[in-house]
Amino acid sequence: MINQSLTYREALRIAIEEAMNADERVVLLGEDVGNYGGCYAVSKGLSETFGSNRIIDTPLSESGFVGAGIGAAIGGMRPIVEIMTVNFSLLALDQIVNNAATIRHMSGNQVSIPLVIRMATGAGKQLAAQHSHSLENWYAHVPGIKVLAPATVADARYMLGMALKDPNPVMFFEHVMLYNESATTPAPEDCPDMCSAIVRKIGTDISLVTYGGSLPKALEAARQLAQQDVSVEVIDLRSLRPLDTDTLFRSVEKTHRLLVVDEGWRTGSLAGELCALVAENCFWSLDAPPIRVCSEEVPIPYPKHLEDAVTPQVAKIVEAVLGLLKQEIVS
Amino acid sequence: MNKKLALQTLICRLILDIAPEVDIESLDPSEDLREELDLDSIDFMKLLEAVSLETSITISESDYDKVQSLQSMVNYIETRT
Amino acid sequence: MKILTMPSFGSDMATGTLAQWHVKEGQKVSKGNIIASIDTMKGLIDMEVFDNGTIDSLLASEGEELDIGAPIAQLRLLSENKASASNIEKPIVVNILGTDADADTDIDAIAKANINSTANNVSQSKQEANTKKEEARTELSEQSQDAQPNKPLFVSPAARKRALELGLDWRQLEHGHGPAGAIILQDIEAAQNTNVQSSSQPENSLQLEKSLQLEKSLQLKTVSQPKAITETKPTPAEMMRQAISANVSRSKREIPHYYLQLDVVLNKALDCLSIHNANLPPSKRILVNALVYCAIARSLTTFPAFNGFYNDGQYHASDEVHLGNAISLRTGGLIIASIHNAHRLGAVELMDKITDQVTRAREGGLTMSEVQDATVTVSNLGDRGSDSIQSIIFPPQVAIFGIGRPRKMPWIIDDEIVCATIVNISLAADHRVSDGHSGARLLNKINKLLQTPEKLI
Amino acid sequence: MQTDTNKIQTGTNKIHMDIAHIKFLFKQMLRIRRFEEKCAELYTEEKIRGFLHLYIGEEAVAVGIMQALKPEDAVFGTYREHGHALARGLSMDNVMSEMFGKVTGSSRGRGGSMHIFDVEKQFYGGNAIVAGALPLAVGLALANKMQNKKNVVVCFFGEGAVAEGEFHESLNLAKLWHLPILFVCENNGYAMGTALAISESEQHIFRKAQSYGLAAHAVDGMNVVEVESAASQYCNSIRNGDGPCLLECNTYRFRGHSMFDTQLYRKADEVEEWKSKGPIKKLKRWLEANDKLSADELIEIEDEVAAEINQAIVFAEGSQLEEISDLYLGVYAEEES
Repeated sequence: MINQSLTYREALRIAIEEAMNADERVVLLGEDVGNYGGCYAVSKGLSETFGSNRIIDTPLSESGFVGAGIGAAIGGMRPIVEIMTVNFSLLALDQIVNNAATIRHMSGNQVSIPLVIRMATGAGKQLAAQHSHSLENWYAHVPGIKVLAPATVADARYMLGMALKDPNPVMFFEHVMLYNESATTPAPEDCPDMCSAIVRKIGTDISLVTYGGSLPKALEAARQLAQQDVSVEVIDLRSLRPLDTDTLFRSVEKTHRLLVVDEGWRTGSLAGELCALVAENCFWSLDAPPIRVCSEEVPIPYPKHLEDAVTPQVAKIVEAVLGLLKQEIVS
Repeated sequence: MNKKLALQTLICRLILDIAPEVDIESLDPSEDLREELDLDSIDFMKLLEAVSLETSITISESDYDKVQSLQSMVNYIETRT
Repeated sequence: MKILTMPSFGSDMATGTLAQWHVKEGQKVSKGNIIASIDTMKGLIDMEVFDNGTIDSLLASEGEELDIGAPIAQLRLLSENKASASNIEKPIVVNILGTDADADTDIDAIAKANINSTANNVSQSKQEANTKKEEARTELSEQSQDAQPNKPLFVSPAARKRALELGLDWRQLEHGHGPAGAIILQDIEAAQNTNVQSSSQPENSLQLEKSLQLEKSLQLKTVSQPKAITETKPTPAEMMRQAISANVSRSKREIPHYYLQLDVVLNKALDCLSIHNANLPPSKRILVNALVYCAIARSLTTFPAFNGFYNDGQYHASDEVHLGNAISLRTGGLIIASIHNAHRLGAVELMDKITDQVTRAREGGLTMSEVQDATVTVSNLGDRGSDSIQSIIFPPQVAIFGIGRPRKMPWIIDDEIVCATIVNISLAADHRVSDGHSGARLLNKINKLLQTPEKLI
Repeated sequence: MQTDTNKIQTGTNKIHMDIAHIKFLFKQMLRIRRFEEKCAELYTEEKIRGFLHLYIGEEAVAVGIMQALKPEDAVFGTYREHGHALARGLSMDNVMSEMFGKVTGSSRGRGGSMHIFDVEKQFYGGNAIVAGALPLAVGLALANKMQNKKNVVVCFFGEGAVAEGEFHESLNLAKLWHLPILFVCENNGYAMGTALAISESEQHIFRKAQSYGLAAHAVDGMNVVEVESAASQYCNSIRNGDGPCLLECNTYRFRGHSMFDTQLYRKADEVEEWKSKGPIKKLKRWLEANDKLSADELIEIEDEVAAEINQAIVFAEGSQLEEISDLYLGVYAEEES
């Protein structure tokens, strides 16, 4: 079986297993990560391999066990803390922002906090408003932590290991719609590093920048647009903090147009930040206003037809691109 | 007689499809179509294509000079249907 | 003697009111005694004395509001001279900032000043600050190659739009008031007022040529979907006319044209076509021009001096031949649609491309890329044009072909007079880049290819 | 002449304590007291800015607890942390310089009064979020246990923190995972302006801890010797693996919550009553009653303390501010460890 395939979920599990075998300081804390095997089955089977001392089921105390993960990192461990979804991470926001992100700087660079906090994110499974948030931009706003959004099986497979080796606290977002994605077993070179963006499809007419769960939609939109002789360049950010602005600017200077696809709500979104960066740094190369496709500004509704209407879809992306290219001079 | 008229209106409609801005009413049926309406060879070719689709009469290259005016085109087609 | 001052109890407290004294002048006090009550927005707070001594004089009266730090009493310390723990006058302050002012209070003031004045330029994260610096440098260097600083390299969207409205060619301006001499709105408005005619023509980079061609495509758009045009604004057709006139007049001024022409016998070509077109529906039939385009494109691959761009005093030959097809619009005006890699296409594909482009050009559907990068242009007036046509080169290209009307003529072939269909092919070329001799050899190559038409299909 | 080794009545069990050690405790508490008094003065002169929460009245708790710790044990303080820092052995120069916001401060001047850090002394700072440090302390204890280290983690917090969810989550995790951690509740009766009686249904904090299965009891937070002996007892039990404990120290702060506090929430005579049984006054009275502290000795101690404080001020005043260009140092760790 030369190139059998691997799912995004399996890639994460192998990554955790590999890291735990390589370094006994690596442990996994989280709700139902042990006996239950992980609410998204990422850690299934790991507690049989490593035992309950290293695969630790925690009580429903997000602030408690995330804070404990941070404290353990201060104490020399390299913990992976799994928060079931970004929606529950709000209970641990104080520990993440006021402790994990702040203590190294506030202590005058004395205290080190090497840990990875993983969580699912995004909509698409009809879980309604409280289970469908996309709040990566909240964390990407905070200096002191790094924020990653692996969108491919290769990134899921290799980024986690790199995040664990990074001496800083790293937030790791796994979009719920990606867990079942599968691809041929990736090789290390498919994931060169953890912080640079990758041009997933070269193009000349417009730069389509996105991350995480929106990447498959962006690539499909680009494919459809190619049939209408519109050459789209698709950029996968991969890291939301730090942002690889070089790749972004180089692309926009080539295509003179930018469309950002971001499942967060438009106001205060990461997409807004990207448009601001491009307006500040590529103004003289712009031939059209930088635009965004984000979620409608409503709580994510339960019914499928509404959830699809709210979140970015391929058709919306195609329409936005064509609208921009055909746009006459704005008076 | 009305067959000729029907053919003429058909051809005029086809011309308007290709060149909407032309003034078809004031076209002198006996004058050279392409000269009067400023149709270049590509427009003319698309007109022949449209006519052959509508009337299933294919005008060969050699007969091009027999269909230079509206009237001659109408006659050419009428005699062949 | 120690001066007691109005105490601060918090950063948001600028003044305090001495509500009540708890001591009288001459009264002995010891460290920690409450000597007054200070009224603040939150209410009364006790003021303690931090040294043993006697109250020498009360300087503030009850009810008086004073700034923080204002003197309110004088305390004669218990042991004026013994440097006992309790009455340390003032810590020896190392004047670290070299200012003669009272160092310790000034440390805060200066520190505050430092932090505030530099606060805004470090407000972005380090990552953005760095990329912004690098970006400004690379963006300017990348796009301007060797351009002098004051050359108008960039045009703001607003300026570009206004220039178009005024039918003004912004490239006539020496420089703008934007960064690195970029042209911004005010420059256009100023140029309009002083009615700047063509001053000395600045050399322009490839970037500018592209944007000018883009200009034309934009006009095309306004042609097909005209917005509500107010009287003062020129009609789209007028705008296109102005843009074309700017372009051709610049070409005439700048480019030293030389002209050549050759009559080519098309008999073989037409015979070949009539066989090919025999049983094809009209739309699939190939016109003779397609064969001529094909011959031109293929010949150019071995004549680089006629296929490329002349910019900033330098010629860059193009490895591909993007054949610009000049399409005239019935409503007036001209659009150059480039057929990409024409040298690799056969006459059939060329015919499809030409038909498609002409149709879309007239419907306003040409995409940006098609309008931008022709490396050489062919103009032809079709079979009802004039016998021959000498064209004007479209900068930054360096050559343009003109195809006359195919016409039947008596012609000497093998010493006999025969009836031949002749087409005049003209070549206008830029003498800065090529000369007549190589131009003539190019036309002969085209003629030779047209004598073996079957190879071109 | 009483025997040197004097028996001190110390709550449940009597521990052996010699006079020199008691004098050391006295001086430690006096250092903190005089330091805090000077900070109040410097604050009114706008030399120390931001918030300032003084430890005056609670000195016995910090001094007592710290005696039970080894250098490699870890300490998590609160924003009322000057006493914790000085008792733990951080240099007064660095603590004072930190409050002047100077680069020689314990945290390069970046934290101020509420965020003093010194990793060499295993002092993991104050934390301005009430109960914010509890999960951190639990985590460090978890790490120690995983790495088979015999160190104890001590986590200070006020009775106000008990109302936060983190208190419940942390004590549960500590007992659930049998972690080597000593929780120290400085019960000074008021969470800023809110008396304990109007915020907690169960006002005996140690009983709450017992409900999670922790060994816990309360001590007189004004008696430094009693605090020390209780702390030693718990630290020893933690070191031989008996799991987490909680020590509730009943104490009182003689000053406001912070400098801008009109103290409308409590009566002046209540403050005076607690002052009469303050930790320093109590020990001083005992030492003098047993002829262990002469007037000259007291002056000598006062002078030593004053000299240390004055040197700290000179050090702080003479120190530089951090370069603005170093602003980004420590936002992220540079090297890949």
